[in-house]
Amino acid sequence: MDITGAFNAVLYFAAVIYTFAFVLYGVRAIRGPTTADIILAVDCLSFDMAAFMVILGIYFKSIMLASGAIILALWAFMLDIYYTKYVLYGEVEV
Amino acid sequence: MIASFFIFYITVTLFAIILLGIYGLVTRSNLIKKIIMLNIMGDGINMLLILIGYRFVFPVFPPIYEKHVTFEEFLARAVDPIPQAFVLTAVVIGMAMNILLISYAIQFYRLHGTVDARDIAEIMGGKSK
Amino acid sequence: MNPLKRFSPGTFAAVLAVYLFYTGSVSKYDLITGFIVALIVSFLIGHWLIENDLKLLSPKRWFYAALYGLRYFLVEETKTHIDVAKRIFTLKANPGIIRIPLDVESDYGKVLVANSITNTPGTVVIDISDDGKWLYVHWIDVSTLDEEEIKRKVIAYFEEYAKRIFD
Amino acid sequence: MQELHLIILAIVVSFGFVFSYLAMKEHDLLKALALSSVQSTFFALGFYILAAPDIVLAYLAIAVGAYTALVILAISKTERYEVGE
Amino acid sequence: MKRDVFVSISFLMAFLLISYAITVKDVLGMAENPLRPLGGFYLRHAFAPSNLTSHSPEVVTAIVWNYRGFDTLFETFVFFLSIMGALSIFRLTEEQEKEARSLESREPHRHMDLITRATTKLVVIMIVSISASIALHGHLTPGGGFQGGSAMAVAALLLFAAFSKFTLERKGLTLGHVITAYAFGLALILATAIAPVFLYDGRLLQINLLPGETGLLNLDVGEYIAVTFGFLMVFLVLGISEWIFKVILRGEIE
Repeated sequence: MDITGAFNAVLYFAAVIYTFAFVLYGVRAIRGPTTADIILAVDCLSFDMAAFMVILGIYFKSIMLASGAIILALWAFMLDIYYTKYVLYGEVEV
Repeated sequence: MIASFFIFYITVTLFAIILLGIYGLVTRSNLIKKIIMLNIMGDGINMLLILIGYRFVFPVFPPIYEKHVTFEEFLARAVDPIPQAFVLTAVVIGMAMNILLISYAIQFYRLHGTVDARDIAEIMGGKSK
Repeated sequence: MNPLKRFSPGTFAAVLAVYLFYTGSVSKYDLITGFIVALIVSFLIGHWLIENDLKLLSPKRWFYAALYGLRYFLVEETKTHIDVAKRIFTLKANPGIIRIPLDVESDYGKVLVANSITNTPGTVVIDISDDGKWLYVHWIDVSTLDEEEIKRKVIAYFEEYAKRIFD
Repeated sequence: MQELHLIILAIVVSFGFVFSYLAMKEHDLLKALALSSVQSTFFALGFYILAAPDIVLAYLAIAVGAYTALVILAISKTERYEVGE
Repeated sequence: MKRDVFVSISFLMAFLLISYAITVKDVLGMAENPLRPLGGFYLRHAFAPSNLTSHSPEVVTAIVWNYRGFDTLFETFVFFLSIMGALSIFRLTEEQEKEARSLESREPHRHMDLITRATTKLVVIMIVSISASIALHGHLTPGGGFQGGSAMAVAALLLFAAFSKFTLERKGLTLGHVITAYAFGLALILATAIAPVFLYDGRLLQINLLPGETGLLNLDVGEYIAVTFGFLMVFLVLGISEWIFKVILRGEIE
């Protein structure tokens, strides 16, 4: 079997699975009864998005486009910390 | 054929997002909410500008010259760099505008205890509806 | 504080490594700019990230870290995944929050233990006490309340390795 | 091949529309901010598909990072709930 | 109520009109998207071997700082003005500042727990070196001064949230130092913009007279410093607690 074809098939499969995961996280983000649920959904969505970006980068054979993924994974961390601090203390900085 | 359908779908949805942003900006009365909607509108506009500069060819290149492609191929496949430069400026200016608007809102809340546009109209002597 | 005392070779190496990794190329320009950036960062906040650089040089710690990684990702993850998958199908769960004493001294050791616990399915670290001596863990199956037993079941071998790697 | 880009872009834009509508309807500002940051994340993917890595870097840092922090700060200093009609 | 109906109907009309214009008339020219002539010019000349070159394979940075350099220069000043506006809104007189300091000393340090702090240290180091990489490689790979600066600002925000503001102020990140660093960044940009006039008898911002890629690199680094410390300044001022401001401003209102 052609190795490139098999590789492409795996990539397609992964992309479809990730799109499905977006939908599931999206449902949680829409329905989530508390704000914490929404934030958790946003967090997971961001990390999934980062992985999806890397997959697309492999598919387009362009390493330049993969730099955004690392950044996105780091920024989601910051979003969580800010939300947590707001819930814990009511005041973000200080 | 199917490609042109998707192009039209994307463009129309982007316009819908822009109009939604304007609608929220007009009808919501909380100032912070207005700022959020303003940003959504700005995002839609930025995306539309980038889409106008996009090329519908398959291996599409970002406007960065890499050594392993020939110059002719690069010219044939790279997207238009001008909208990207515009949008880069717009994103940063948008953030500067956000800083200014949010500091206005916070200071107004400190002085008068409200960020609701209707209450602001009353405080400033106008008539609220 | 004496600026020379602040300098930390460990931070220098870490910053240079991340810089080159992100850039994705090793040319003369990259090496020079990366060197300058790493120098600035490690002089400004070097002592703050890594307190004792000598620990980085010990090969025993690196060996244990590699061993821990292998054992954790190959053995423990598989075991707990199978366990939780079984619980999903049989609907047997007895969730609750427990308190676990910690013996590790260093901060990074505590972080390693806490993150290892959170990463295995079924257990989530909720809080750590202010002095860093107690972990509060949500556990899917509170089968026992005995402290030793809990420690053996939840922490397993994480703490021994954390002590060997970081203390 | 070309269609794949456009399909992903269509999905991204649809998600963006849905989440911006929800953000408009939400009265809890913190939830609205979280929903609008979902929209920002999807738009970042959209910029990425549109071959604009420069914009992706700037947009991610600003729209997901700094802007969110700034608005959370503003919410913590003012009111969390929007007064209804 | 009546107003809402009017607004909704007018928006629906606008939407239908735009949809008609796009789908039937194709006003944006999306159906087949050729490269526009000006874009082609920039693509062709940004890294050409002969004249009109800006020595940069990254065409966006070349446009932003070289072909449309004045635009970006004034954009930097717009950014500067907005930050100065925010600072002047939150300004305090000298006595008020002293009062704020004394009130702040009584406030608890709300830092987060041990795990978050230790993780934040690692993440911050990563963000700092990545942002430096983005900024210094602005003219070779995607990135540039703005991107790196905003990334670095996010690192500072993380530090603010995980540790407390007072911890950083004790370590020397006070408002005075931050303003000094911001001024340094702006000075670097201005010096690079003016340098060709004195050194090579050129025009203002004619940075391709400078040897190699020095001009682009300098502008990127200056922008990096300026954007980082500009954001940081705003967040340092916004970080003062709300009750302190209420105590201080009460005297002013009454």
